[in-house]
Amino acid sequence: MSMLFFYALIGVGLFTLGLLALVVQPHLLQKILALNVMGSGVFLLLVALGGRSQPVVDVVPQAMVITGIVVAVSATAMALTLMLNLSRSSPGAQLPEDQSADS
Amino acid sequence: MEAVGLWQSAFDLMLGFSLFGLAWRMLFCADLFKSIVLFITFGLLMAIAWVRLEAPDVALAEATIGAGLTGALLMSAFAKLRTLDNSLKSGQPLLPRPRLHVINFWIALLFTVLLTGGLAYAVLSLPSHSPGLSDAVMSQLDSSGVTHPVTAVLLNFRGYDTLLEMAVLLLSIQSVWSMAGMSDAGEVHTSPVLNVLIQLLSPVLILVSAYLLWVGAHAPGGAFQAGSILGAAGVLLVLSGRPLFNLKKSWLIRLMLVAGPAAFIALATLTLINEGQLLKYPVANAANYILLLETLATVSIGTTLLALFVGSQTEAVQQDQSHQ
Amino acid sequence: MGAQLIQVDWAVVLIMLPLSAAMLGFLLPGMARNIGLLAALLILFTVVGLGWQLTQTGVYSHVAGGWLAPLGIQLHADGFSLLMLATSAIVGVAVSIYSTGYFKAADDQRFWPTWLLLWAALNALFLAADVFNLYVTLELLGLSAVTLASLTGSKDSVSAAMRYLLSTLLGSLAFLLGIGLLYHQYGSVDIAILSERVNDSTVSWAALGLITAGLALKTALFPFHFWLPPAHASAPAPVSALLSALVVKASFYILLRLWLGLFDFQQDSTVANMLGILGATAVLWGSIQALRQIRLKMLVAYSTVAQIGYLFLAFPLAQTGGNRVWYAVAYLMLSHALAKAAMFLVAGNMMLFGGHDRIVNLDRVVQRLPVTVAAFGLAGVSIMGLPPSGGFIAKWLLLEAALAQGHWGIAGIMMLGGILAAAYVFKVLGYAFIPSPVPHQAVSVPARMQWMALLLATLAIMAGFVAQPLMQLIGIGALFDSTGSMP
Amino acid sequence: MQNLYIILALFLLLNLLAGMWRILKGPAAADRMLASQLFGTTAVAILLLLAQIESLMALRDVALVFALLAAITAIAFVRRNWPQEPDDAG
Amino acid sequence: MMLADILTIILLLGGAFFFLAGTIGLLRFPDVYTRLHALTKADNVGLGLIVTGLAIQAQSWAAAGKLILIWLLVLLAGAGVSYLIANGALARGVAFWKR
Repeated sequence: MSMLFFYALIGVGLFTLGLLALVVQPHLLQKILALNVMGSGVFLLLVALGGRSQPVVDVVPQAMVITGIVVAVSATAMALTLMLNLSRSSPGAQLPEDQSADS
Repeated sequence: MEAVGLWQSAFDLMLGFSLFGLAWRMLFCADLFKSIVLFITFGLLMAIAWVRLEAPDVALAEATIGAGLTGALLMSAFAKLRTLDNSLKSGQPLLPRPRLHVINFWIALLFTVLLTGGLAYAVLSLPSHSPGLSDAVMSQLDSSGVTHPVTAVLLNFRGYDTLLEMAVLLLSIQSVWSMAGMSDAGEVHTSPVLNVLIQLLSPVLILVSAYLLWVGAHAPGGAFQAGSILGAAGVLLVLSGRPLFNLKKSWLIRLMLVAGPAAFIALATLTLINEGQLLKYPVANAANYILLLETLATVSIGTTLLALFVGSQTEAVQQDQSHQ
Repeated sequence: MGAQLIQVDWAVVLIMLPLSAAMLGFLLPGMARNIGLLAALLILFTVVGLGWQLTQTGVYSHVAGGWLAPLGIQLHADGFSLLMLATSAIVGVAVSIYSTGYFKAADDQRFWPTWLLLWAALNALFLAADVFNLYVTLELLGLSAVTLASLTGSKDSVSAAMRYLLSTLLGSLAFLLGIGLLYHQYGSVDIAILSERVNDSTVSWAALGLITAGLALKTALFPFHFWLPPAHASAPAPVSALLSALVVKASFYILLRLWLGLFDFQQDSTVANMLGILGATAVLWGSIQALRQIRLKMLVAYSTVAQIGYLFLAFPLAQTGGNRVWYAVAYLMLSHALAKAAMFLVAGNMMLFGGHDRIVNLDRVVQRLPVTVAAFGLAGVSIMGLPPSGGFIAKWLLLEAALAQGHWGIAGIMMLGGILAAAYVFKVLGYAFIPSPVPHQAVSVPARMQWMALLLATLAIMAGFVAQPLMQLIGIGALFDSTGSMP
Repeated sequence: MQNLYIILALFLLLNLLAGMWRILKGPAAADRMLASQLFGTTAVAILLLLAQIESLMALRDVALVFALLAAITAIAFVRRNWPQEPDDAG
Repeated sequence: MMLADILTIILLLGGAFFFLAGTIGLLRFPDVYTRLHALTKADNVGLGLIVTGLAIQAQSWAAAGKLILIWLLVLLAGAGVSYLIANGALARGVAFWKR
């Protein structure tokens, strides 16, 4: 079932794409989205490769991913809270090192 | 049957590339609002992907949390951000471009491409067939107390992970409250149509939550999905402008937040004393224990997600700390 | 009685106790402080119990849920776990007592439940024998650490916490991807099972890279240290002490355990050497930056970057140096934790006393806070690696290995790092004696805050006197002996 | 029949992707929300078709959840983003 | 092929057609209000036809009932949200399209 590997590769792609965005995008909301995309990539890889055990799919990675999704939403809520706190004190919702002088 | 396989492959290819393309457009566009809408769409497609990967439990979790609640969280946070940041008020905010030097950008890109290649190579080197733990799960399923394998893993085989996970949820609300202060989400004006909508939706949401909780023992569903639906019901009520409850004062809310983790710890202690191992259920009682844990976990997860939604929106308290 | 006590699952209690206390503190915010203090003392007591159990019966393991690996999750306690649990307990109790003087009562409900959850995460992490379980504890640890780092709510601390959060989440995701690959190749997440199965394969190498990178980011190894100084410096002092002493060590602990258990398939020393080079750079860069800092807390934070570098110097040495090097590393983790916690507590005292922590304006603080300055001096001795401190023992063992193997570069770096450490410690001590034109606010510092700093610093020195029995304790389970020495 | 289901699912997916143009293009925020609303419905239809293909009725629960939660982000958008505009007193 | 199957095929194809129409409306119509109009009507009818088509194939009345319930929920949410979006757009002064 080569489609499983295709999904796993898409997972890898999402992970690295998210990593790139996390590094280069200045706005914190974009960084938070990037981390969520990276997480989805890892989850996709985990679950897709669990499908290699035919006829019964391996559910252990699925359970892990459900755990991971809950952790991700908790972390996202925390990150958004921090972001809003930060943008109250300095406009732009960016980390100091990403703040450009010209804008 | 051959043709079906072919069309399914076409569907999978289309879906996979769309996911990647969506992520790309979401992460590299200059309009935050567009990014958020794309993120919600991304969640929809992820849920369809989980279905294709025979992971309906994950699809349920993604549909409620990934696409639903995270979307609402992002949407609300963006709204708040706009009130704080004048540059975003003008409808079409133009974000600053990446400030990286062009050369640095290309280095980052090159690194990303190399990393992608390396990881892809590693993934493709995996054996095309691997049993994983499916045999172990299936052979012990009978003594787990439930017939749905995902629930068996989450609540029994790897119940200790779930215990710690409940601690993560408790931490998240403790964290949001300590960072942002607590407040009550009370919006004054309501809209009649919205009210009708919510009056009709909320009972269905609560029913579906209960249904998913119950069905989790033998079919996709369970505490996380049921809890997040419950949380979504609460979020809808808050959004409709109902003064739902006084989060700061209510002891009851704290109790609901703690109920899930407390049940896990109480049961872990009980089983440690009685059975000698934490969260080792006697086979005869396993089903009841799991149902108890799931019910309380559902309450806690729902309350936590709602409180996270409300809490992350509120003003930070830094100095005032007015305590009674 | 003794026979009964030996059966008690002390290790499990170590996880359940702080978790229960955190929930109680969350439910009853008004009593959070008392609940927390009680829990801290009980944890210390429980660690003693576990230590006694380990000396009597050897390695302890627990089958959570009654399901054996690979289906279930195992807990595992050996000498190395015990060392880290004990370090956390000692630092934790001292910081807990210190924090009663530092935080206003109003902050209690923000500090205590989070700190108890962090403590639970640390204990669970040191006892985990399952890589996915490690992932969950890492997330619990990272998120609670970020929450604590943001407690002051100042602009600096919020942006530092944000950077910290992004870094720690990135590290966790890399770790998770790594263990995901391992699971799909080898069909288990149990460390013991994996260590039997992992061999030299593409997937192993990818996992090695992802896990090492993720954990190095969380441990703040140069050049991934960027998040650490602002986060540790802008957090409240007791929190800084916890972060520097314990939290960064936790991810290093995982790295070391997986390195010895899983990643011993790699016979050539490229990765080890690379980690060594990064460690060496961290020693130099961290020390020089520490020397250049204006604020005391930034200086102490950069000193952490440098001291973490020493931990990584061990990787190339261990390739041929065998187990002594890992004992040295374990010892360094202990003595650095004690000394660095003491230093941050000192910085907190000085900030409370003077209203600032600018080094040049310390203004004869020695006359007003003699105990605090003494604590800084003693902690400094251990950080510099002078005898008879615990830091000396650890660094001497490392240096010995470096010299014996002809790693002149590493030996030179270690010496240079020691000299730089002496320079920044004496810089602070010097200004503590010199009058400054800027007067202090001169707020009185509660005695317990001063004595807790001194207690930790003294323990860091004392660690130098009990090397032999301590090494024996660390050796329970022979983690380092069995795998560390490759000819 | 199986062929028809999967082809229709694929067709709906393509539909959804075509609709993406509206999200990218806008111009107003309302347009984007609108498109996202359509995607929710489309996803429900796709899920129902997939449920039929795999004879896995649990997938209908996923569709049910989608149907329930399709509204939540849109409501969050309307309630949180618009009322706070200064020009929106009425 | 049975009569039920033929009916299903017709209904499903009809549903797909309405989805297509909805998408074309979304893409081609000139302003928010017209797009709303095209989209909600079309996709609700589209889903309705698909649901009916699948309900014919359902094994039990309960399964068919669940399908209908899903459709009703989507109708409800769609109607409510469309109203909210249109109302919001009006209040915010999103311009009408004039020929």
